[in-house]
Formats: sequence, structure tokens, C-alpha cells
Amino acid sequence: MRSSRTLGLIMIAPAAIMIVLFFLMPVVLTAVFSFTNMTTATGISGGAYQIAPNSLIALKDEMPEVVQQLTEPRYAIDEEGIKGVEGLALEPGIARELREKHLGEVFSSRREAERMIKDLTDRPSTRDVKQISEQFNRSVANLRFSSKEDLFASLDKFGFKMTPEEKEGLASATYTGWSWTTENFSRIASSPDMAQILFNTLLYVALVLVLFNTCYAMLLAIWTHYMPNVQATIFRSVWLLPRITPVVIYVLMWKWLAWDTGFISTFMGKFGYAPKNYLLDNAYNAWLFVVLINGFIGASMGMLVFSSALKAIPKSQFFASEVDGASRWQQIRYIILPQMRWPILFVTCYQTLSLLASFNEILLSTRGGPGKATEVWSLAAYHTALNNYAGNLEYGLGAAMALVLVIIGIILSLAYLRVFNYATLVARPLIED
Amino acid sequence: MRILLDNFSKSFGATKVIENMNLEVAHGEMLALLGPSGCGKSTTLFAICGIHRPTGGRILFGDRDVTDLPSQVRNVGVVFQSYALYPHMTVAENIGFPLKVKAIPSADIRKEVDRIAALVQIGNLMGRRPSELSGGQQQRVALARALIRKPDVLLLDEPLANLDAKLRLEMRSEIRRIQRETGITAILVTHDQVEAMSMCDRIAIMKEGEIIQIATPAEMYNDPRTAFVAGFLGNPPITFLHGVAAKGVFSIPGSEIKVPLPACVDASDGAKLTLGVRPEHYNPTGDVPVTGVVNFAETQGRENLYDVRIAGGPLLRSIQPVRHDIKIGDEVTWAIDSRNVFIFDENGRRL
Amino acid sequence: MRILLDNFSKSFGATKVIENMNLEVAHGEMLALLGPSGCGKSTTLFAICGIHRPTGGRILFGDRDVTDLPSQVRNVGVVFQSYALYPHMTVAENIGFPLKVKAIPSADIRKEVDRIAALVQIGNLMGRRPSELSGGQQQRVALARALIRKPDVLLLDEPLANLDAKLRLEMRSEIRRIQRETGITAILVTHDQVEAMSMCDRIAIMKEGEIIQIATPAEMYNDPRTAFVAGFLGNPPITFLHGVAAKGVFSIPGSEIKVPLPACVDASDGAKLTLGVRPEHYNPTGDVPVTGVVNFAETQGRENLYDVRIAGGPLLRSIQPVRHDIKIGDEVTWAIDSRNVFIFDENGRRL
Amino acid sequence: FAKELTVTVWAGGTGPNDVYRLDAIEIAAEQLQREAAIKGEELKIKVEKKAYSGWEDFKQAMTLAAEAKTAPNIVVTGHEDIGPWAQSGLVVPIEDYVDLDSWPLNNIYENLMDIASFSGTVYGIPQDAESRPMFFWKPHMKAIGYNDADLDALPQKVQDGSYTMKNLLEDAKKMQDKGLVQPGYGFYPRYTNGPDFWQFYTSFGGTMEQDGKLVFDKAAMQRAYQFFADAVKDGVTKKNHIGMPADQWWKEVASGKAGIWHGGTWHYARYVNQEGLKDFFGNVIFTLIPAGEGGKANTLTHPLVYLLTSGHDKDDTEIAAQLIKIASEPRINVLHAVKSAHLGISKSETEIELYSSDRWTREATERLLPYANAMPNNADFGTYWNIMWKGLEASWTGAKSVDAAVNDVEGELKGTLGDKIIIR
Amino acid sequence: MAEKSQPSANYRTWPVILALAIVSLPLVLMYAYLFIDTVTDKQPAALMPDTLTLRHWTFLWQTPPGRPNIWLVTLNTLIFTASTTAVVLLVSSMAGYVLSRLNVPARGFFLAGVMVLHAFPSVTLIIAIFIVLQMVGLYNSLIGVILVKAAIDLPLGIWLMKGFYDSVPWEIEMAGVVDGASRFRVWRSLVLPQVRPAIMALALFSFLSSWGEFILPQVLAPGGQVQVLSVYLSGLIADDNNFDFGTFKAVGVFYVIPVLLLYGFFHKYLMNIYGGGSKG
Ligand SMILES: Nc1ncnc2c1ncn2[C@@H]1O[C@H](COP(=O)(O)OP(=O)(O)OP(=O)(O)O)[C@@H](O)[C@H]1O
Ligand SMILES: Nc1ncnc2c1ncn2[C@@H]1O[C@H](COP(=O)(O)OP(=O)(O)OP(=O)(O)O)[C@@H](O)[C@H]1O
Ligand SMILES: [Mg+2]
Ligand SMILES: [Mg+2]
Repeated sequence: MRSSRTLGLIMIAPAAIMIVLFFLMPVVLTAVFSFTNMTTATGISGGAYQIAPNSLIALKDEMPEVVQQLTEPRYAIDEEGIKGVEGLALEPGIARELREKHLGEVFSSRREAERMIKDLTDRPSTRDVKQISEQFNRSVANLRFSSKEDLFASLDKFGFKMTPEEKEGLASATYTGWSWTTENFSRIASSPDMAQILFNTLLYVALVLVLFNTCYAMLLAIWTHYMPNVQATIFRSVWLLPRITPVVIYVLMWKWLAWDTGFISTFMGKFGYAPKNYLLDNAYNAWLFVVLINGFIGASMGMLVFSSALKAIPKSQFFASEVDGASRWQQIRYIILPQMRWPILFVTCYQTLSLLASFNEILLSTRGGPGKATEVWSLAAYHTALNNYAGNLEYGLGAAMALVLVIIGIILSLAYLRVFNYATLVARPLIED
Repeated sequence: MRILLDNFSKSFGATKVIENMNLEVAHGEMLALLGPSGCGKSTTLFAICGIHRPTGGRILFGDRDVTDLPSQVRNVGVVFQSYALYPHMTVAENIGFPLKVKAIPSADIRKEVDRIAALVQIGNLMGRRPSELSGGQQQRVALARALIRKPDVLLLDEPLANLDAKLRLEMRSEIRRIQRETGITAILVTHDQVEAMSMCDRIAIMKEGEIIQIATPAEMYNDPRTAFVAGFLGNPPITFLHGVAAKGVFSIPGSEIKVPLPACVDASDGAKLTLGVRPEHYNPTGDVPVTGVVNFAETQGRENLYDVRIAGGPLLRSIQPVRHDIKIGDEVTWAIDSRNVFIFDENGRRL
Repeated sequence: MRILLDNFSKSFGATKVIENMNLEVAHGEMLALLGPSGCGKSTTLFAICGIHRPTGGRILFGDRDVTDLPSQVRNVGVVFQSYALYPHMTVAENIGFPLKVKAIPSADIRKEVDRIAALVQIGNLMGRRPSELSGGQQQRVALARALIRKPDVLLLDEPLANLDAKLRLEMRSEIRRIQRETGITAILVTHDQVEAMSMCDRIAIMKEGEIIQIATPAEMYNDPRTAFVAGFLGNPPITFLHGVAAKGVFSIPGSEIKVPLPACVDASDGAKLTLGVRPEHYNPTGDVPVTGVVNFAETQGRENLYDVRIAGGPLLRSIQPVRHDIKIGDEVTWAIDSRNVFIFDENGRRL
Repeated sequence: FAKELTVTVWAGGTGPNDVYRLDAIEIAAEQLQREAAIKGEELKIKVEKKAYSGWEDFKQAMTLAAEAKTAPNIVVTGHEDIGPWAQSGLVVPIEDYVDLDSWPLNNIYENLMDIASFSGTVYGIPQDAESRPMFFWKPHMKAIGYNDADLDALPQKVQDGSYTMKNLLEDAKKMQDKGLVQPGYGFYPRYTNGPDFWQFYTSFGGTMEQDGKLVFDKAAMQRAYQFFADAVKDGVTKKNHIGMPADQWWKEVASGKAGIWHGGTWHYARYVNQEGLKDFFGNVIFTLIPAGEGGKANTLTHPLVYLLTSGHDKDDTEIAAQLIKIASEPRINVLHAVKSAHLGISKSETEIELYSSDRWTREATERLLPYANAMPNNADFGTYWNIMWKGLEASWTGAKSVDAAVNDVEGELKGTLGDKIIIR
Repeated sequence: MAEKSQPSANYRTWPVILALAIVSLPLVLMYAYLFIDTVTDKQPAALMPDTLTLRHWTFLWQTPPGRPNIWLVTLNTLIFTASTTAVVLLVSSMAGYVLSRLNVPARGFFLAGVMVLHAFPSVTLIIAIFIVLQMVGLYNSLIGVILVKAAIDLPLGIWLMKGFYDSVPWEIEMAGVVDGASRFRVWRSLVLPQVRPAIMALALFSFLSSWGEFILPQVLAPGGQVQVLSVYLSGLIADDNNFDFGTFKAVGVFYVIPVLLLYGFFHKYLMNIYGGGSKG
């Protein structure tokens, strides 16, 4: 309508689209997935109906004969099949020979039927053999149907007399895709491992946040603030290194430091200590390193924010307090810290959320070990849904775990918005066009 | 407490700001430091209060050499140009801060804060934050904070620059009264000469890191040592006429102005001279009539200001009580008061 | 171009800032908007230039209703209080920007920029950035930028607040000259009454979103309609004495002051009155002698300012040419010029 | 008739010794093009190969790519993936595209073909075979009292069940006590999750699957967990062994720093090639995994299989199937078997000189392959496996007591798999 | 922002420098050895290297079998990083402006939404992101990863930019409007230049974060054609057949050099990260 409004909508559109595509839709999808039993074996995109012996084991007690019939391949050389073969436009001799020599034969496996076909005088190619044998298939065993209707149609076609209930039972037993369930959440709620992981997560976030992301970062910012420029720049750069170093290398360096053949081992070896894997030696060590590895990265963000906030404090306040007789500690205590409230809040909020979601460093360093000692929630979700040795990707459970994080995150950020006094952040535009 | 700057120099890296300045402020005196922007006034104050270290020379408080003492122990009260209030503290906390860092019991602090706040008339604002105060109120908080520790030396860096005319007048007398009553030695930095003249015992005029003249306000106004000083003091500013000396008379080639030079002025014939005429000394009552055309006129309430362009180009300014008979474009013949003109030589030195 | 505010109102959310203001500025006139901080001056300007929408009433330029037109098409030149120069552009680019957005060929822009820059005498600075300019130069760049599009209306929001005394004086005449030469209708917002009086054809004094009085500067000074106006104009400010009327004479209970009320003033006996005496009207030459003790004296160069406390407590202020015979504590008997006093009733209305 | 196509092949867990997994397809493509030329067809096949050194990333990539219908035509993966991937339709049965009765497919070991099937349908063609022996460092064994004859008889004793897991721990302890190896190096198991650990479950009497249903034998699992917990308790295995750097492990077992360890037949290649253990047979002796309480000696074969993925043009898939078939010819497959020290997939392969003249492949085939088990191809086996490993890790590192770990495993299995697993 | 704080000369600094030096030692050590180890060989249990060698660097001119060419991977990484940065800059500088200055419906809601978004652990939503990518046909393509990575960096970007826009004086925009420029023009020619430090800071931040990004390309673009350095390096490390710390470190150094250079040139902008901030 009005120019700035239209312009605003246009300018915000790209962000909105990206956010809808890559935040909102995934969240919605994740919420949906979390109520399914989706795994590698069920696939994501939906299933099919496959009459395989395995899938019918459960039905065996209910309707033994049907299961028997269903799972037994039956290749019958009948007129209908031969007609079909004639329709394939192969050597005419094939159909003729089939009719003359084999009409009425029944084979109990495809392989046997195909052996017969291969022995025909006009020996068809493998490809044709497959086509021909298909014409004589008179069972649904090992067939895959993309929909229930197809399944029922074939059942009818092959003359299986079944009640609708039986059909439904069969359909649900042979369905290969996922189904709705709330089990993921009850599993999360009841599993002692999950409780452990949750505890790990809280411990991890709290330790890194308090020790490094805020306290140490503040210390760094203040220390470098009181230094001559050159030294300050050097130290800030050193502490920024962890952040600007790609995480793969960064973690590699810690491993170099802590592994059996690494620096600490070698160094301690000079004092007669046997080399050992300090990183994974025990849970305490692993925790120490996980906190250090993440903390060293986390400190830099806080340092940046605090340093620039410190820089924004007018120099005159430092002068004034010195003239007023404040010692350095009093200056920090009474002048700097009280004015860092907002930066501290910002860093705390931002970093809690970041830490909750982060697992890169842990994945690359301890992989959650030793045991599951350093497994955190997001890493566990990743392991569950995407990355484990057996290749058994439990998308549904993983999504439920992710959803738990999403909910925690939303609650936290709403709380933070309150603390930030959200209303003051959206000032009315001063140009009223 | 006497303040003595002894051969004081200050440079920032390669930039020399002050070189070998000598300045003495007597005990209980209030001195104004006046000068154009960037001349080194704040630098001097910062050195006195200990924020900057001198690169040369000594600073003495009384007989004590404080050159290398940190700010914290100099007992100096400073009102910074920007007030430098602590935005996160209330007025009371701001004022009480210098006592708080001395670990004085908070009951005593409160009593003292109340006393000093009443003195600067902000007793009713104690719970507010600086951002909730008007400029004048902030100003007074800064002043109260500077005074509360009973400083030996009070340094005021352009303390009134941001106030409106009315508030400015009030604060001027307030500061002066407090300084007098407590007998503090004070230095006032300002770029407003009315302020300097009205508040201080003496004025020091600086230019590019050097002190050009130190004198009482009246002396400075009536007896400027250089053209720079004369031009700097006075509102509206003095006007300068450039001409030559000829037989004891100042004249401008191409114009008919002829001003007799005072006897005390010794200028050889043909010497290039500059004549300074203050606007209040060019008016109907002077003794050397000069005719010109009014090319600018403005009412300032009780007075009118006129710019008169005289034949040959030069401009004279006149300020007179309000009159309604003169319009822009009128030709007027007013007279310069030749006893009150200043004569400067080619280099701006007063003769 | 005439500007007409017709029943103009503006509120921000629940805060009513201006209510039903009517104001007409004639074509080619320069009007000063004067008033205390927060009274709504800037708000009025912002509505005129189209940045804020009025919440009620109309704004007319000439006969055209521009109330709902966006700024971009109003052809208004604005000098913002803070100049609002574009820091990343050179002086030339800053000045040329209004033309550039009209997609005028750059050669034409250059010519026009050069012309207008010469007008405000900054032709030699064209390549600099705003940060490399002194305050006065920045001011002129802002002015040039406002003028280059040949605006119908020029709005100046406290344009000189940040300049020192000398520069201020120069700029004052510069702006007035350009406005006159180009015949633009202009509104000047300021809190400095000397500026308003010296530059403008008429002055409008505002208070809390209302216009209290509109008049020429001299009229405003000499014939204020209310005590507020009288107190607002004049430097040093007017002093007020509070007393009662008794038989055509103003007297203060407990003091001997008796000032005859002018015949035109009609005040019943015992009515509470306020007497306004400007400092220049209390001096040795007046007609109603008043004795008091000098409790403050200050030199302002060519004049001295005295505060005289008269028996019974009230204070009178006097400004006189420099004299050296009076010290603080002296008893003086000076006289009020009774023809030039203002009489206000209890509500501050002039009688 | 002319056809040009690109066949993509991905392989998991594939290092420099295993390049023939992928190269075999390339060789096959060459062959197929020639065959086509003779038939007068113009066929041009470009083979794009990608080897993943690990498994996690490979399976993740393959699964997602298949879901996105951008999977490679052929993947080489562990046979246990057939179950889930077949069920979700990520892979298609190879029997739809090749004639299993024709050579060389009809020559492949029958049990390997079974391992490549799921629910009665043949999905893949075995790519290699292997098995996972127990290794002993001969010099250390001698130092604790075994003579050459004893050592020669050891494989047989293991097979008979007269040398058990208990003896193994004792020997490891002896080596350590004698200072032959450092503490924690007596028994030096695999340092990451792997199929190997099912061997121990089997050793202690466990069964993985019965009649198409998974089986969790609580007691057997308890004993298997206990074995590792005991090893840690005795100090012959490091508590923090899991997750140690790979290179270190390899270096140590190939240099006699460890006394007894278990590995795979293909380790031979790395010991000899990369780690510089020139005299393998002089230093190392290998046996089946000894029997534990309640079980018997065994080993596990974990064949990799060639699989065809879904979502491709039928003709392309058929050509891919042809390539797999050709690549399974003994002459081609033997390149992989010998180079990577894996075992052959067919009888004829053992008769090729390259194979039969290689002592390692020969002995390993004889000694191990007949007793080889395999993990079941069951869609839910991965879940079972993950849970089992978690329990093992917990009891190994002491995070949980063995009993608690087993109980937790049971609880989680019940919760996750319900009646798809028989718990006993 | 007239004066910025800078400590006065009133305090001794060496104790602080000493303390910080000690705490920084592990980092300095790690990075020092990162470089040293790439060009030297040393005995297994030695701390000091004994020979200089270039053999760890051979990956630069020899492509190991089964691995993509390092230069191709580097090029990919560059494209990925540069595009992500560009998208983040463009999108968040526009959105930040809208949120800070323009009168659009539901502005406050959107702003709150952006903060909440940061709470979404996008890496754990990755399956769903994968589905979305597959739906829009961008799975296993660099563009897809670029968009996802950019989207993940958006919340920070938008907040940062909003904070900076907040600190641009309204007068500049008012002047522009009065001068006849459209709001878009005002943004482009007047406001954007004012927030250049913010853009530099954000660019640097975004560049660094994309350059090191690991999980997203790993999961969403596993194909060999679109591999980036992080995935390449982690593949190298995971490959237990060719374990050579020297080479890893050499690849690491190769990987880290561009960011170090970049940091060297632009580090002063990073200090501006809290320019306007959310509130004083
Ligand atoms: N830290 C510094 N580094 C370099 N030069 C400086 C520094 N501080 C001040 N200067 C220079 O020293 C000179 C004097 O500065 P100072 O602040 O004392 O001026 P001032 O007289 O107070 O001016 P103003 O009236 O504008 O406040 C100026 O030219 C200034 O540029
Ligand atoms: N956006 C706004 N929202 C609410 N109130 C506002 C807003 N803008 C201005 N006001 C209020 O409107 C009143 C008038 O403001 P305005 O800026 O017009 O004052 P002014 O006369 O220009 O004062 P000054 O001399 O201090 O510039 C003030 O009380 C101010 O608090
Ligand atoms: Mg200064
Ligand atoms: Mg205003």
C-alpha cells in the first residue's frame, strides 16, 4: 500500500522464504516425523506392500493356509501365460514349444521355471527369460505393490478368497513403510540413557557457558582492555584462532595434544609416565577436554562482544573514576561490570542456544565417549537419526529427540526475550511515510 | 593549594601538543583557560589531574611534586566536558562514588551526598539515572561529584557548553560561589569568553599549546597584548582595519579614515598597522567620524548590531541601544572612540 | 510559497504533542519558532516536510494540500539540527545528492553544485568528507544541500546550536542573505532568542504545543503578551517582582518599592500583580529609585551585570556599561524605568 | 543401437588395499563393452567410483541419496544392510536381472549366496568373504611356556574347544605378569564397534536369529559382557581402549606390543604391507575365536555384497547387474581377495594360482571359513546391534555393572523391538 | 561515539600480560606445532623435530588414489564459502533494515521469531532439511548446502544488522527522504554505507563459519563433485589406512591459511560485532 510497507515486504521476503524453507518446514516435518516409527528399514517417503515370508511370520498363527499359499511361489504354464508370451514378440518358437511340451506344468520357484525356459530350443536371453517367467507367475510371493488397491487387485486376480478384515490384516502386516506412533516419546521418557544424556547436556552447557563463554571471555576482554594496543591485539588474535580455525583441524590439534602419541604423552614421558590417551583415559578427562575444546572456541565470541561493548564505554568514565580515586579492581567492579549487563545477557542467551544445538566438536573429538560419558542430546539425536555404525538410522526417534531440543530452545528464547525486554527492541519507525 | 606547571610539555607520539608551558595558579584562585579548539586546553587539564603523563617538566601541587603520582591520590575534582557521569548509577550513587571507593561507611556517604546535593540544588533528583536528567541537572551532578571529596584542586572542562542561556547564568554564579566559599584552587576551560570573564580571577589565553597572555578579565579586555587576544575576547567581536601609519595618524589607503595614533604609540611612517575597534566604540558619540553604508542590521532585544561598510571596503561593526531609525542601505556617519582603539603592528603585536 | 497549518494536530500514540495549531507563514517570509525544549517545534517542522503525518488538520503549500504527499515530492529543503550530512560522501556529493536522485545529468549537477557552493563560500572544500570539516563548514554544506533543489520551503532546525560565538554570528547573516536573495519561505527553529530576533521577520513563541504569540522581534521584545514570553526573551533575563496593586501603584508588602502603574493598566486594589523589569531598565537613569545590596557582580567585557537584593528579599538585575566603582556588598540606589516595565496579572497575562 | 551411460559405484569401509572392489567394476565394464561390440552394439560405460574409508558416513550418504533417488547404481556394503534396505525398497533384487544359474554366479559358495539374500530373495552378489580370527604373538606365547609343537596344535585345540576364552585371559595375564607386554596390552581387542563382538556372544552360546526372528540370549550376552569386564578388571585390557587412535592400534599389534588380539583376515595385508611385519607366519599364529562358557569356537564372516539400488532406469540397472556378474568372475575377484587378504567367494577362485599360491589365503580359508557364521539379514538387526554395543561399551568402561547393562539392554530391546525379538 | 575507551597509563600491564600468556600457552603450542609438524619429521617420542621435509605436503601435487583433487576441493570450498557469505550479507542486510526501520506488518513478531529461530538446532533438524532440499531438488548440490548454511547463519546476521541499523541516525534517512530519494534508494546509497563496519564484521563471521562448516556439506552434499575441505580432511583422518599426522596437519595448515590471511586483513572489523547492540 504505502511505499515503505511494500518495500519492507519485498526486502524481507528473501529472509522469510529462507526461514520458511529451512527453519519452519523442517520444524514442522520434524514434528511430524517424531510421531512415526520411521527408520532406514521403513524409508522416509512412504512404503509399499511386500509379500515376503518374513513379513508374514506374525500372520502365520492367524491364517496358516493363506500364508502358506501367499508365500509359496507358483509358476504355472497355462494358456493365459502363453498368450502373454506371444504378446512379447519373441521368437514364435518359444511360445509354441511352451504350449506343446510344457502346458500344465507347475513350478514351485521362479528359478525352476526359468531353468525350464532356458532349456527351450530357442534359448532366450536372460532378459527374455525374466520376461517370460513373469507371464506365468501365479502367486503374489515376493511381489511389491505400491498401494493397497494394487495388492488387493492382485489377490483377487490370483483367486485368493479373503475377507476384507483378512485383507486389511495382510496389508498392515506386509506394509513396509512407517506408521504413526507416540512410542518415540515414551522411549525418551523411560530410557535411563536419555536421562543420562540430558544430564550430560545440561552439565556441558552449564560448564562451558559459565566457565568460558561468559566468565573467561569477560576476563579476556577486561585483560586485553587494559593492555597496550599491540599486546592486546596479539592476545585477542590468539584467542580468536579457535573460532577462525575450521573445526576439523581445531579438534585435530587437540587430539594431537591428548592422544597416546601426542604432545602431553610425549612430554609426560620425559618424566617417566607411560603414554596414554589423555583424551579418552576416563570420563573426567573426556569431560575436561570437551569443556576445554568448546570453551576455547566459545570464549572468543564473548570476548568479541564484551571487548566491543567495553570499547563503547566512553573513555571519560574511566578517567572520571580514576580521578575519583577508584583502583583498577574498583573500576572493573563499579564501572565496567554494571554496564556489561546487556552484553552479558546477550552472550548468555545466544550461547546457551548455540551450545544446546552444537555437537560438531564432541563428534569429532570423543564421539560421545568413552562409553556414552560425553554424549550430549544433539549428538545423540545425530547418532540416532543419521550416523551410526550399524547404519540403522532411526529417523523417527531422532526427530523426536530434535523436537525436544526445539521445545527447550523455544522456551528458553521466549524467556530470554522477556529478560531482554523485548518491547524496547522494536522502536516505532520515525519516518511515517 | 597552589598549582605550578614547570616547563610542562606533552606530546602524543610525534604530535607535540604543549611545549615548555609554565603556569602558576595561586591558592584559592580561579583561572580561566581560553583558546581556540585544539589548542591544548584539555590536554593541560588531563595532565594536571594525572590522566596523562607529561612528556617533560614537572607539576607541583603546593610544594609537592605530583608529576608521577596517579590520579587516584592527587585529590583533584574534575568536571569533564561530557560530564562523564556513570550511566548505570543513580544521581546519589554518582555523587557518592568518590567516597565509596574510599570505603567510607555508607551512612556517612549518604549524609555528605545529601549536603552537597542541596548545595547544587538537586536534592530532589537523587534516585534518578543520568539519562533521566536535563542537561543542567547532569551538569550539577558532575559538579557535586567533583566537589564531594573536598578536592584541593577543581578542574572544569567547558562545564557550561551545553546549557541554555538562562541555566548558564545561574550555574555561573553557583560555581563561583562554591569555589569562593570553599577556597579551592580552580581552573576553568571554556571557549566562551563571557563565561571566562565573568567567573574568573584571571584569564589565560592559549594558542597552539602556548599561553599568550595571562591577566584579569578587565585587563585582558582593555589591554590585549596581541590582535589574537583582542579578536578572541568581546561579543560581538572586534573589527580590524588594516592601514598604514603616517605622521602619527592611521590611515587606510583609498579611504578617508584617519585616526590619530596615541602618543604612546611609536610607529615609523609607512609602517603597516592594524587598528582594532570594538563595536561599542563605534557609535554616534565617538570622536573620529566615519561615514559608511549599513549593510547588515540586527536586533538583539535591548541592542542593535550594525555592520557598516565604509568607502574603500573595510567594515566596522557597531552595537548600540535599540533604535528604529536606521535601515539596511542607509548611510550613517558614526564616530570611532579613538581613545579606545587598539593599534597592532604587522605581526599582531600591540603597540 | 505560503505555508499554512490548518488546525494541525499531532500525537504519538497516546501522547498529544500538538493540538489544533494554526499557523501561516507568508511567501518569502522567515519565521522563527521559539520555545522551551520539548514544546513541539521539531514535531511541527517534521510534519511540514512530510516525515511525520499529522493526526489531524491540513498542511497547505500555497493553495496545494500536501497533507498526504510523501516528503519526496514536497520540494522542501531541511537543515537538520545535526546537519545529517552523509558521512560517506564528499562535500560535492552531499550537495549534489538531491539532484542525483532526480537523475539529472552529472555535468549539470556539477555546475549547479559549484554555483551553490560558491554562494555559501565552500567552493574550496568540495573533495572533503564531512568529518574533515569544521562545524561551520558542515553547517554550510547542509545549507547548500537544502538549497540546491531550489526548495519552495526551507526548514532550519536549530542550525547554529553547535557553533562558537564568532562562527554563529557569521552564519546568521549568511543564512539570512541567502534566504532573502532567493525569496524562499523559511522556518527557523531555535532555542536561542538572540538568533531568532536577529534573523527573522517574525517570531512565534511556542509552549507545550501551542503558539502563544506571533510578532516581529521588536514587538515581541517590547510588547510581550504574557510573562512567559517576557521571561523567554532577553539576555540577561528579565526579573519579576511579585506584589499587589494599591491605588494605581504597585507595591511589594514588606518592602518600600512603589512603582506607579501606567494609566492604561486597570487593576483593582489588592489584586496580585507581577512586575517585569528588564536588566537594562534598572540603572542609575531610571525614575523609580530602589535601594539594595549588590550580591553578585560580573564583568562581561563591555558591560557589567549586577544582582541587587532589595530589602524584603526580591532581586533586581541590572546591566550597565563597564564601571569599576561597585563591589559585591555595596549598597546601591538605582532606579527602575517605570515606563518600560511590564505588568502581569496573577495568571501571567499582560495588563 | 548405441548406448552411453555412467555407472556409479560406492563402497564403504574401503581403503587402499581394497581398491579392486571398485576397480573390478571398471574391468567388467571394459569386458562388457567388448562383448557388446562383438554383438554389434555400441556400448560405452563410464564408471564413477567412490570409496568411503569408514562405515557411518557411507551408510548415511547412501541412505539419504537413495531416498533422494540419486543413489549410485551399485553399492558395496556389508550384507547386514540388505534387510533394512530391501524392506524400504532402496535396493532391488539382483535375481530379477541376472541368471543365477549361469557362471560364475552358480559357482559362488552357497552359504555366501544365502547371506546375500533376504526373505528368500537374492538381493546381492557376494563381493568378498573373510573371517575374523584370534591372533597370538608367537614370541610372547613361547615366553610363557608354549613350544613350537604346542603352537602348531593351538588352532586345533581352539577348534576342539580345549583352549577356551578362560585360557586366553590367563595367557594374556601371564604375558603381562612376565613383563612381555605393558599393562592393558595382554588382550587387545578391536578398538571400535564392529561385527567382531558378535563372535564373543556366539562363543558364549548366543544365537542371533532363529526362524527369521532375532534372538537375545540374556545369559550368553551376560557372559560375553562379563568376559570383557573381567579382562579390564584383570588389567589385561585397557578400560579406555575403545576409541583409541587407529594408527596406534595397528602399529602396536603388528609390532608385538600386544599379546593376543583379534582381527580380520584382511588385517594380514595391512600388517605385511603398511606396518612392515615381514615375517607374519614367524611371529603370529591365528585361530578361531575360542569357545567360552556355554558355546563353541567360531568365527564370523562379514561378506560385503554388491547391491543394485532402486530408482534407476531398468536398462541401466540391467547393465549394472551385468557388470556385477562379470566382476564376480574368479579371475577378477581374486585380485581383490589376494591384494586385500580377503577370502575368495567361489570354489574356482581357490584354484587360481594367484590364490592358491598365497599361504595366507589358503590357510585362512581352510582354517576359518568352514566355521564361519554371519550376522542375520534382518531389517531390525541394526537396532539390536546398536543396543548390544551400547551395553558392551557401558560394562567395558565400567559405566554400568554387567548385570545392569544386560538388564538395560533387555529393557531397551523390549521397548524398541517388542515382539520382533525373542528374549530368553 | 566521540571518545572510545582506551586505558590510561595509570596501571602496570605486565602482570596481566604474563598471566594471559600462561593461559594462552596451550593454544600457542598447538598452533606452533601445527605448523612445525608439517615441514619436519621427528622421532616418535621426541618433542623437537630433527629433519626438515616436504613430504607431508605432497598432497598438493599428488592426488592420492580414491580422493578428489585438493585444488578442486579448495575451489569448491571457496565457492561455497563466498556464496554463503554473499547470501547471508544480502538477505540479512535487507531483513535487518526492514526490522529496524520500515513499517511492515508483524515486524515485532518477525523479530521475535528470528531470535527464537536461533534456538532451533538446525543440525538436528537435518533429516527434515534433507527432505525439503530433496523436494526443491537441491539435495547433493552445492547450492542446497549454501542455502541451508546461509539460512542457519541468518538469525545472527539479522540481529547484528538490526543492531547496527538501529544506531544509524534517523536524520540521515530523513535528509535523504527530504532530498527526494525513495526509501530503497535511501537504504542503498545512504544507510548501507553507514553500516559498512557491520557488513565487514558479518562477512568475516559468516566467511569463517562457512569455511569451517563440516556437518552440512557432509550430510547434504556427500557427492564427490561437491566435496569441501572440511569433509576432505575428516575423510582423510577417518581413513585408518593412511594415518599420517604430518599430512593431516599439512592439509590443516593449507586449510587454515586463507582464514588467517583474511583475519589478518580484516580483524579490526570483528571488534565491531556489538556495534549497536540490542540496547545500551
Ligand atoms: N591522544 C591524542 N593523540 C594525538 N593527538 C592528540 C591526542 N589528544 C589530543 N591530541 C591533539 O592535541 C591537541 C590539543 O587537544 P586538546 O584536547 O587539549 O584541545 P582543546 O584545547 O581541549 O580543544 P577543544 O576546545 O576542542 O576541546 C589537538 O590538536 C588534538 O588533535
Ligand atoms: N516519537 C515520539 N513519540 C512520543 N513522543 C514524542 C515523539 N517525538 C517527540 N515526542 C514528544 O513530543 C514533544 C515535542 O517534541 P519535539 O521534538 O517537537 O520538541 P522540540 O520542541 O523540538 O524540543 P527541542 O528544543 O528539545 O528540540 C516532546 O515532549 C517529546 O517528548
Ligand atoms: Mg577540550
Ligand atoms: Mg527539536
